[in-house]
Amino acid sequence: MKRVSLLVSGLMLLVSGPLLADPESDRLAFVNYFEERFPDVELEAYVNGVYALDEASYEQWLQIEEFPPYELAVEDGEELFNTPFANGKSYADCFDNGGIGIRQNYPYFDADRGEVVTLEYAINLCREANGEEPLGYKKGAIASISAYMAYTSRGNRFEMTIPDDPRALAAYNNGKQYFYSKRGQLNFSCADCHVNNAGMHIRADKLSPSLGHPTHFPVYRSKWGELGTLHRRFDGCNKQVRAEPLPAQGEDYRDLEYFLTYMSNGMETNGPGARK
Amino acid sequence: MASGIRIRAKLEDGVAEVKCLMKHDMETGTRKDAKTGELIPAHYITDVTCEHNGKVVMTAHWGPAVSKNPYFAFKVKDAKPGDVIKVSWVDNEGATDSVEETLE
Amino acid sequence: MKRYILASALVVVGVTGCGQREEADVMRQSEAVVAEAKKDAESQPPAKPAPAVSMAEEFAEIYQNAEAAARQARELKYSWTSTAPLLEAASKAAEAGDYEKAMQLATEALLEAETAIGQAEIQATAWKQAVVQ
Amino acid sequence: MQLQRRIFLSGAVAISALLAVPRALLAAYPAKAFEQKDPGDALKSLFGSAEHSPSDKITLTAPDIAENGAVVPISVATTIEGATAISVIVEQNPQPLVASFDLTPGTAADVSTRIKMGKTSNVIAVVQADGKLYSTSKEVKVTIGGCGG
Repeated sequence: MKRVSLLVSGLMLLVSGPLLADPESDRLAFVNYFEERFPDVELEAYVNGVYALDEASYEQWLQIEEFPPYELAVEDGEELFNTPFANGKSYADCFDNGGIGIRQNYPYFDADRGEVVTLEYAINLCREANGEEPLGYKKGAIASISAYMAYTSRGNRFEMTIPDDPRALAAYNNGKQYFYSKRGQLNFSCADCHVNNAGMHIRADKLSPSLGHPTHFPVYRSKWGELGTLHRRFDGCNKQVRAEPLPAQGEDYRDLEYFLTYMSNGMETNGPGARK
Repeated sequence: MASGIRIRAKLEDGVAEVKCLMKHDMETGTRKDAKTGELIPAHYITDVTCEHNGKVVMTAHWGPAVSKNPYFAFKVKDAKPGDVIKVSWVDNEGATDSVEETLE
Repeated sequence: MKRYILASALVVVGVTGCGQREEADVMRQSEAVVAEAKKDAESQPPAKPAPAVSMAEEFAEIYQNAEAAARQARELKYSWTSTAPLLEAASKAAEAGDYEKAMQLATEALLEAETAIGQAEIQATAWKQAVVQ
Repeated sequence: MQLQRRIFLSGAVAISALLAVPRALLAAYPAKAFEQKDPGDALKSLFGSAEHSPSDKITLTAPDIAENGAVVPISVATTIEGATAISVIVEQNPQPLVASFDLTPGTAADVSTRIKMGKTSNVIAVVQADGKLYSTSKEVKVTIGGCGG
């Protein structure tokens, strides 16, 4: 049985054509996969993560969203965002449109820096450019600031373009490779859980679909009892397959976010979100 | 200091539907600190008072099993635009917080 | 050589197990993999009865190899979270003079780290087959 | 209405409340009731009686399966005339009494909150009206494990 599967996947390899397809055909195939797999789920619903696939949880989630616990953090974030640095400048000076309504512009490939810049990364670049210490990347102030910036951007759509720059494509492919590579003692890739097994149970939990994953971060997880960033979640996912996580906002995780966000390109930003 | 209570009220047919979210850890006293391994002392809101134009219309008594950052929704009768709804809490350590909202 | 076989086994289980059943119990499948790896570790030749000094030396060698393999796995970004605790437990057991246990734990860590390295080598190309087409 | 129960529980507190500001009522936090390990004892401590009869005039809204036991959204509403209190009990919690709401004619008997549940349990909503207790209950399953919880 195992041999047959291997043989089949080998054959598929032969007929499936070029392996490093361009990002847009990757995205179309990705979206198509979920549309075929879950024909009853509207494409727009994927921004709600697992709640797109789980009606009973969706009902509870709506009740939580009635007055979501992240609202307190959004307020904190607004205050932090508007607090000037020691040099008198503020976050607003670092971002387009004063930082309001621009969440969907991240991540992007920065040609000058030669690397992917995510929103949280940009927040710390801003701090450092103004002589401030960088913030921790997984929770706390950076999550609150990111939540506030996302909150002001709700409903805006990701309109990512991957520039015609071999470095940008390399970053995209690095993220893609990370996404599809099995790792950890449990030998799972991101895709094993969130593509192949999306909507199925892992013990008591339903696995969320990868499509729409990056739209709603940062999230307030009831499990955390606080906000956390997308990279905090990467960290948790890696640990759950018993793989040692890589540094938050390190090159690999930023590239992963770049790939993931491209897969959800065209969808609405709706962060911050509430999750179990 | 800004209030740690967020409040929203919706007036419909003379009934105000009031929803609040209160910033509070609601520690049960049975949880251990992940780093030190020591028990985190119980710390939770015990009483929530809801006032309508200065008159107490509801008192809620809570134990530590109300969730962290508690959510509380209730309905006030005979309400009209301009009425003031006040929500305040006291916790087991004597700390308090309150917020007022004028109905529209 | 051994690590390739093990890692291939991991890959086969992983590929065939996914997405086939209505409610795949992914955890159970993976625990089978872990159990398999554990069983394999247990079947390693147990410490031979020998004087304590040579056992210490033998342990030191296994431990060094395990540590080196673990370092390599980490450099490849494929380190498992379960390996470092095994190494720690191994050196604790050795400190307490329980070399038999120490060697068993260090061997398990070595096996894990080598499997992780094999995983990295296989995934360097295998991931392409998993891409949604 | 508000004061009736107080007199029954503790006359002294109620009388002082009549004379002083309404906030004096806060002194009457039913600490003993919250400490009880048994649902019946908690009710007895709170209302003086643990006897409650099922009523279809109480609506308890709670999920069949809690997404996360730390945050279970619940609502209790009743159409029973003259309801003076609503209490929420989670049978299997170490301290079953979770919350109790004292109503007045100025409020509708309709409250919502989010509660912690240690494990699968019956949730009981108890309504006090005219000195009697009425109830309805619902089982809420709490599952643990996986990647989300």
